[in-house]
Amino acid sequence: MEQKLIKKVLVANRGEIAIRVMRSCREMGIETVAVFSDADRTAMHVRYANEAFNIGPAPSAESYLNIEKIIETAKKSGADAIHPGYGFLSENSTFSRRCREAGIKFIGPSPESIEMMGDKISARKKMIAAGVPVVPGTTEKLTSEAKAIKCIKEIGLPVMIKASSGGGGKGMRLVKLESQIASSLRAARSEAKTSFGDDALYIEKYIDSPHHIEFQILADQYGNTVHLFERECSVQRRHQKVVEETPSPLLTPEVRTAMGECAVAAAKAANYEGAGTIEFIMDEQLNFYFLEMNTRLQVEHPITERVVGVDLVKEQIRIAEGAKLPFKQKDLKQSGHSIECRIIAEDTRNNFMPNPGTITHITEPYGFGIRCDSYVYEGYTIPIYYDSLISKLIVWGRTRDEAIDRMRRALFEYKITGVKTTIRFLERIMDTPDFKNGTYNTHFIEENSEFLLSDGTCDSSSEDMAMIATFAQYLSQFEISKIANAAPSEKRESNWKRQLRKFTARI
Amino acid sequence: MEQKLIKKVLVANRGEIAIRVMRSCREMGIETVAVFSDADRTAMHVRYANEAFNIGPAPSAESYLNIEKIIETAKKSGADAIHPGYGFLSENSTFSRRCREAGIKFIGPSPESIEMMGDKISARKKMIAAGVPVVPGTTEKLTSEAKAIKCIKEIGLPVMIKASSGGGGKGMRLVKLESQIASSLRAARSEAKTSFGDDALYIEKYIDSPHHIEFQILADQYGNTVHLFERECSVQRRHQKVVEETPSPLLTPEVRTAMGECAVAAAKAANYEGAGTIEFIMDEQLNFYFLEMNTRLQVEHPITERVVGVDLVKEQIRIAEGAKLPFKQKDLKQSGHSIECRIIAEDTRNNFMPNPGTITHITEPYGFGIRCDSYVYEGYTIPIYYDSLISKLIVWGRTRDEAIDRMRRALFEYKITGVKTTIRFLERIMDTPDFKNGTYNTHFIEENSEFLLSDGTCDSSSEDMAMIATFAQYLSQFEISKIANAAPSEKRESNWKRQLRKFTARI
Amino acid sequence: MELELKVNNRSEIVKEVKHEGNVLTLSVGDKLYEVDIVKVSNEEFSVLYKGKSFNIEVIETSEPKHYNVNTLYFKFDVEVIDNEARYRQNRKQSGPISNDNTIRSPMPGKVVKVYVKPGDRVEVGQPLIVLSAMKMESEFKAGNRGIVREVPVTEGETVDTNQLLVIIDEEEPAEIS
Amino acid sequence: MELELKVNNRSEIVKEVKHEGNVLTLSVGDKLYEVDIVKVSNEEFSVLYKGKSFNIEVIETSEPKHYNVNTLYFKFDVEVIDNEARYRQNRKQSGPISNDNTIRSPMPGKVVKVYVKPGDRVEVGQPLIVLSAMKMESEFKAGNRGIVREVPVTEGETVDTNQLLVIIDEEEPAEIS
Repeated sequence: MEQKLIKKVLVANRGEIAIRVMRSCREMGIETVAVFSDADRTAMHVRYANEAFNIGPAPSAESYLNIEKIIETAKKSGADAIHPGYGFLSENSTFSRRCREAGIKFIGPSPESIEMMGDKISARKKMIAAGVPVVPGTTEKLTSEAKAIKCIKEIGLPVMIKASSGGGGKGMRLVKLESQIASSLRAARSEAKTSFGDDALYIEKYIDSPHHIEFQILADQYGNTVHLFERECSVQRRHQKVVEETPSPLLTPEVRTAMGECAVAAAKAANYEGAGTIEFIMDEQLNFYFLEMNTRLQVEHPITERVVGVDLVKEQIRIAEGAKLPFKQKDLKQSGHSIECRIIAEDTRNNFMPNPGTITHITEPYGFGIRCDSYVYEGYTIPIYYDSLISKLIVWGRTRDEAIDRMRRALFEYKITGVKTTIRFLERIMDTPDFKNGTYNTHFIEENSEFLLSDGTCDSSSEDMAMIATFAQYLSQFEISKIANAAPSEKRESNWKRQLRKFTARI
Repeated sequence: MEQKLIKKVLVANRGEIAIRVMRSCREMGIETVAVFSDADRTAMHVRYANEAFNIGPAPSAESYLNIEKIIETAKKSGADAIHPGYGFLSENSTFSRRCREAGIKFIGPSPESIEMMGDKISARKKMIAAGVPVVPGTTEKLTSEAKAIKCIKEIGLPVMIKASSGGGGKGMRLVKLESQIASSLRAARSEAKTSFGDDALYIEKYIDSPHHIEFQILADQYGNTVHLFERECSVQRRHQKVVEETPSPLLTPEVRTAMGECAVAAAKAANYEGAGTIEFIMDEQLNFYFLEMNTRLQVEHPITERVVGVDLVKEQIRIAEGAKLPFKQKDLKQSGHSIECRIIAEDTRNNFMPNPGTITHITEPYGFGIRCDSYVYEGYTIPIYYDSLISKLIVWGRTRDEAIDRMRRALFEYKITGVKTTIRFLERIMDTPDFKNGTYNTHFIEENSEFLLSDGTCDSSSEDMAMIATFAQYLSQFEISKIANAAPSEKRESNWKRQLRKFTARI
Repeated sequence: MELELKVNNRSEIVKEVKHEGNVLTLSVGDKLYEVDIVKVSNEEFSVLYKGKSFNIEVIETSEPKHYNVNTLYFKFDVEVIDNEARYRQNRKQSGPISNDNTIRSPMPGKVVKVYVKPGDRVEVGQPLIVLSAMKMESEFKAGNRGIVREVPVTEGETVDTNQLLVIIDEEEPAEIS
Repeated sequence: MELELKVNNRSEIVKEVKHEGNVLTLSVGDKLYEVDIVKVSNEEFSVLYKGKSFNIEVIETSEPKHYNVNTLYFKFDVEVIDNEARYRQNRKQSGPISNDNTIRSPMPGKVVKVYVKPGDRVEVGQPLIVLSAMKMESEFKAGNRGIVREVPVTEGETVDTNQLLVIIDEEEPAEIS
């Protein structure tokens, strides 16, 4: 394959990820093209790009998911490649195929790889063939009770019995004790028969306190594949990741090596090109099983960038250009510890309801070891049509303890007003003993919800301060004459200052 | 010595460094006390600290240099340590001594170390004794021409002949050729006689195209001393550093090791405690000579933090607490490349005149590999009394080339309005061939001044865009009725929105 | 200057005693405070009280005389009580302003589905309307049995926080058969 | 709507042709532009022109109808020319507004030294006044021989940009002896 330098990239996305991709393009001297819906004319990615084109109405289906309109815009603007970001069309094999047909490089895997890993059953078979462990279970229908008991003994307790034709929890039984096997099998079969008219069962290992651990991989067009170590993603709420960290406090060097090798084997089996993620589920005994592959950049990719020192978007683009990977597995090392917190516009006190609105004021954290990938600005109205993620806060520390201390400091500095956010909730996570000790699994938020949602104790002196400031605000509106100016050197005022004065009449 | 944990730190400084110190304190769970002059009531360090006290009028001599007032404030607030930052009282041995007398830990070296290294002649003698190379030269007065010629031959050309009692350039002669020696000696003697009534001379090696390279050191109270590698500080304007980077593009591993060993020897000779910097001057042949020691944190310390992965302020505090260094020399490594640009409020087109004023708008750069240590905020008025440094932009890259690309991207994103800054000038430095190639010395800015201060070519279409936007601004003020609102979901307006509307009437 | 302020069901008279430069002396109820207070931006104050540094945001809300006040760790709703507010409060106590039979949108969003129209009879738990915001759909169900009186929104319409979606006229619960 | 604008000694008539939603069609001199323009904050515009994305700041200055306009790489002073501006410009051309004998502060700062008082005779190059700002001192010297007419500042006073510091009444240069 020959190398062909990319000169202009259309970013088929919005929000923080569109800007994150454009930043790497700009560093590489590559021009960027933004696309936007009617709801996004004032969005930051439109302002950051070299070029920007409207691709349709606010609903995603009519704009950010409109394949033909995006291909047409890429041609019109002369873009020679498309970066899909995450979400939207990033794992859409039709889109990858349409790019190929249109002679535009899709920065990501081939449609064939996407399809293979997108179908859970074909992916599972492929992984078994490649020697990657999957959650143990039967792959054929079980109709005889004897055979089912044999299977359960092979897999080992606890197991989950599921109806082959089932869904929605019907015909499902969790079996933890040997004495429950026979009765559970019978109950499941009867329920399956009643619900689906088919009493065939299926048995899968039940992972009790699972950890969600994923491995970042990079593969070039020549079959060279490396992993960039793991990300611990077990802090989840309703299967949405909330906090991620690397290294995982759980892994041993041996298990890490074994998982990394499996991740590379999985990517090779998928004939993979570009950046991808192999998700594993892990039990308390550090047994790990392939869960699925995400054939795109992950939201949480920055923690890997920080600890391994590689700009993943740049590598994606170089791979798409036909370059060979610039490093081998042995060149890659984890250095220090990184944590990401997702700042989401939602009301944690009202069942985490999304909370779109207009941003009135932002103070972002800064200093050593802080990265903030955001896309909102003061005066910006978050549209109701898209994801409620507004910012990702990433910290680095020499040790895990230092990273946690730094995250607490950064969250303390982070102020967003106008919409409700998860900042305070994330601060509580950093204070939770299970998190501080690194002894948590995917049940973490559920198990700690009382602590996480509790208020601090508020004394009356805080109330008094709130009243004093309100009094001062009221005063400043009615007693303009009483302005005491804190800055000593302003004698003459510019128009701007006069304008501002209306709002910042100092009391 | 026993360890004594610090619980509350008074930061005897202002601006970005005060905030930088407080950030590390916050991460360590240490309370902070700010001090401020009458001109700094609204400064960010006052708002960031847990406590804040006024220490006097705007001029530094009456506030930030007022030792007794600061000691008194430390006692009043119950601070058990004082961090001096850089500048102000940071290298003042009287202050270090007063802290000791008052039973407050000075986070820095002993008054004796400060005095020893503060006096150039005693420092030079100490260094010679410790085997650290100093700029070759005579240390005694030369009155005989024969002896002077002998000295010059020993030192080797080029040399600088200086009047022993001299100053201000009088009696000074640069000698590059052997044929000039005799006549230059005579001229210098005669001029010295006329000017100072003393014809004694002094001869020093002349470093032609010098590089300014410094080494960061850390020393605990038990004599353990390490260096954290070099910083290349040769991009200077009128002896003020403008851009710093690490590693230096000039050094070889062998020279780096040799310099590091000298830096450690220098610190040990000074009986040093805390963080300090050994400044060297280096010629094109990589000969290096001790210049001076800075007995405090440097402005440019963040590039070391990024490449070595150590929070220097935290180490300063731990050393002050009596902890042993947590690492040995062999544990420390340079990883990747880091560059710092100093953003200064000055008018580069008007002879770099300071340009204080009110900040109307800031957009700070963000993303992978970016750190920004700033202290200004929108609406803040930079006082005329203090330093004009408003922000330090620090980037990291896997390679030097990537760091430069990233710095260009970050400077592109950085927007400050209200005061004139050096941002555009720094962007030109990143584009200068001598900088990009890493082939520069302290003459860099002087030699490239034409390129650095030239305008880009501006075509009439940029002018047209400027006129169109001005037209739109004018329009938006007079035709309020024509407001076309870009955000689609705003039906009902809050008071806030109505207020804002006055200013952001969209056209 | 004197003002009655209410926060967390606590009402206090806040009264200015002295105001010199940045230094404001005032009483909050029977407590006396001397604070150094300065407005650093439109809605933000820096307050020094006995040396402690506080940053407090005071943000106007869409309701007049109601402020959202954010200190470091706490959020307060502070209300300025004057004659008008007292009047409104008295009214509020005598008659319900919202009940289970009036459904309002808890956030800005888009109406994606309207299941009912005025005159429809609805049972407890029957879906009435579906709202979508930021990739999340919320279904609103009837809390009581009744007849739909009003549905002032249509499918596809965007709505703001607190906008009226459905009103139901309650009927007596039916006997359980 | 029509306006005469001046930038870099170039004057053009800018005229609105059509304005629909965000799309503004206008002529700049004899060139026609169709731009998608929206104000994103008080002083900042996002402009899309033929697909290219521009961010342009338009900042009012202390001089009425003068704007500082910042595009990505260029800073412009744009002036709105109307009858008032034309009048002022004509005046400016006929008589000097500043000359070497009037010294104004180029930046905000503090007067640290005043060497002269009204009535003093000064020679070319003689120090008149020292200004300090941000740790840097600037000495202002006489550009011509003359008599000091006015020194409207005193030592220790803070001054703003463009504030008058010294006025000198020029004398004929003395013969060089």
